[in-house]
Amino acid sequence: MNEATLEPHPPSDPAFEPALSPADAKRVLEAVLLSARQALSLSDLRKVFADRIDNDVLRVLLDELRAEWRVRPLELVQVASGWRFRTRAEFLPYLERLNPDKPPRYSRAVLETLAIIAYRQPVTRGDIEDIRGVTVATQVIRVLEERGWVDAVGHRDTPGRPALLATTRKFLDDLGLRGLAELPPLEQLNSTLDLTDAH
Amino acid sequence: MNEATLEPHPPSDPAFEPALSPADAKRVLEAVLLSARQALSLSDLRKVFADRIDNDVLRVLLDELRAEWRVRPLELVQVASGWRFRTRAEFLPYLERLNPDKPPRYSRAVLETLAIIAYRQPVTRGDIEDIRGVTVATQVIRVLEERGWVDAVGHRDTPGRPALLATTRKFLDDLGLRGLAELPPLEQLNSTLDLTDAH
Amino acid sequence: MSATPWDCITVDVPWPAAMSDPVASIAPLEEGSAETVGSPLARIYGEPLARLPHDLYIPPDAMAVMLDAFEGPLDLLLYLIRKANVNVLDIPMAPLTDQYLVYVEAMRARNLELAADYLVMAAMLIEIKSRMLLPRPKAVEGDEAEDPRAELVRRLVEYEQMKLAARKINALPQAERDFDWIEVWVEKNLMRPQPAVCVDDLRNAWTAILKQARLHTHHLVQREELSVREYMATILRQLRGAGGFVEFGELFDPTLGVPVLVVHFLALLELAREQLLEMTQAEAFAPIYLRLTDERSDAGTAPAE
Repeated sequence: MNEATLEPHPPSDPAFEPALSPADAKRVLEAVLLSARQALSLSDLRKVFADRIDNDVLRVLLDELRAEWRVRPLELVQVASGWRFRTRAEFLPYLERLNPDKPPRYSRAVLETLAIIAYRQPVTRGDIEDIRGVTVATQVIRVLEERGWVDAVGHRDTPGRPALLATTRKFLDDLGLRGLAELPPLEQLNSTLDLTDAH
Repeated sequence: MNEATLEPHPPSDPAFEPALSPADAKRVLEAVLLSARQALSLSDLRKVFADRIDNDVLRVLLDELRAEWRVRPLELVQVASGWRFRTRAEFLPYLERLNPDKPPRYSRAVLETLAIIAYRQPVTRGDIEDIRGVTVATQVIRVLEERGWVDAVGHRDTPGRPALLATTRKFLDDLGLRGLAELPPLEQLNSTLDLTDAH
Repeated sequence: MSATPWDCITVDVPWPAAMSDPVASIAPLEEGSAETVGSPLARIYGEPLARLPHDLYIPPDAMAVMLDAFEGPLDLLLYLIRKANVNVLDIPMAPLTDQYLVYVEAMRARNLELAADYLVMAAMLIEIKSRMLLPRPKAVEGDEAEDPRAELVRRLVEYEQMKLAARKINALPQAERDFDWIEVWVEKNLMRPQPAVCVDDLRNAWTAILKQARLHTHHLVQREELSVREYMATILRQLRGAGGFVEFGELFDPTLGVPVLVVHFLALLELAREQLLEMTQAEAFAPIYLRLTDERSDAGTAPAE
């Protein structure tokens, strides 16, 4: 009868009796990861299985899934907010034919500002200007904010209460990083200066 | 070599020397269809291959791809505007656990409007407003129309020629009614109210 | 100005890929003259400065590009230092300052808007240069007197570090630029539950309306024979389906029984009263035709009274 379609899913979802086989669970995982709108954390994934599958099993399944896709055109990657499928780089030229819009390329001003925020966060605009030695155009910061890579996490308690900027999780995700610790290491220039100071 | 002029990419693009094998072309097709945000027509797909693959070959590849995915959690479907991957319906309940919409409810305005249309049809928006004593937002009626429960069955021949709204067959079906006569009788409601009045 | 403690420390930061060297493409000057000849502009203290203006010649058209190419005074200084292949930690202040000033002068000569940042840096360089000519103040408590260049060096090193970091970040695979996230189509109406409505909801809504209506007595809700209303809608649908014009008899289905026929007829009368349809009959006993009053494609017929 059609009342069934009106109802949101009943608590006794038939999909869960009996428990899923590992193979079925992997297919569910694949479907969910392919169609999710953002990366999914282990806790998201547990929710998918109504907490009937624990993190260890999930990790095994994710590894298997990643291996299965190794020879296929997508790759399953782990980023800051979790797991997500993405296209492999070698297919990009084809994708670009469909979408001739050039993806965003950032100016040096934007990239240097981003680097300073990423490595020195949280920083104020004044801090950025000190390091770069030039005024930072509002537009530069706005570009990063609009991309969702940078946002204000507070205000420094100095006159003017300038906003403290930090990178977001989306920044990490979009760069395929699991955390700030995975940023490329800085050239170790400072230590030599420290040595100098020690003299 | 005139292909060069056709290609947005330099002829040295490694992806194009040598020409793609059918297997590689299928992988490209898969990548493009999986990452596309909308359905892709054959002409879109030809563009992906810089028109080096014709529609007949594309159709064969698409059929093969569809067959390959038959046992997997997505399905390759052909819709009006072209081809696209879609998550199979049986996986949707799992996806929904990720963002469990709380059981949605219609606002009082929607329910009262529906009740008025059901009991007093055909009615104009003006009639509904007279009965409810407030203006009825267009959105309220649109919600009911989009649900397929209400539609316009004519226009009243008064200035503005307002649409006359009535409930549909689907409304009856969805509420498990065989006819409007199965709605709770008004007389009973009125008399209950009259009794209340008497107090 | 002999050996400072800094002499024992070298920092060798390779100039990253020439591709993004801001001036490489527009300033071939050093390549042809100073560098390839093997006499970097400011290699050693006291290197004659006479050649600098010549080496620093910048094609006029390139000047505007130059300004854009540098990200500021620190960037320009780093460029000059790297070009001259000197140790950042042992900057020869005099030639560097002179060279920097030549650039800034050249910019000004072109009447380009000269950012204040460049002038501030010029003042700082001149100040450092002059302090280095003066005898160092005695060190306190055995500490080494601070090199006047220390702050400048610190800033140059930090800026260069960030500049290199920016390139590395830019080299990372980037969403949308180097790959796309996968977000396969989900047929939403298969998934999104619609609000459930039951008959009781309608009853409650109606009760609420009635209660409300009692507060506005002029909006008295009359009792209505429900089935008449239902048939009114049905008839309108039928008429619309038939193109807005139908013969009277066609609307009636005798198999439904007398009560239905009566209600049907009442609905027709009600529709006519509400001027939703008009009935016409050419003469007595001729067929009666019903038409929707809003189907006015064939204008000219007066609405029935």
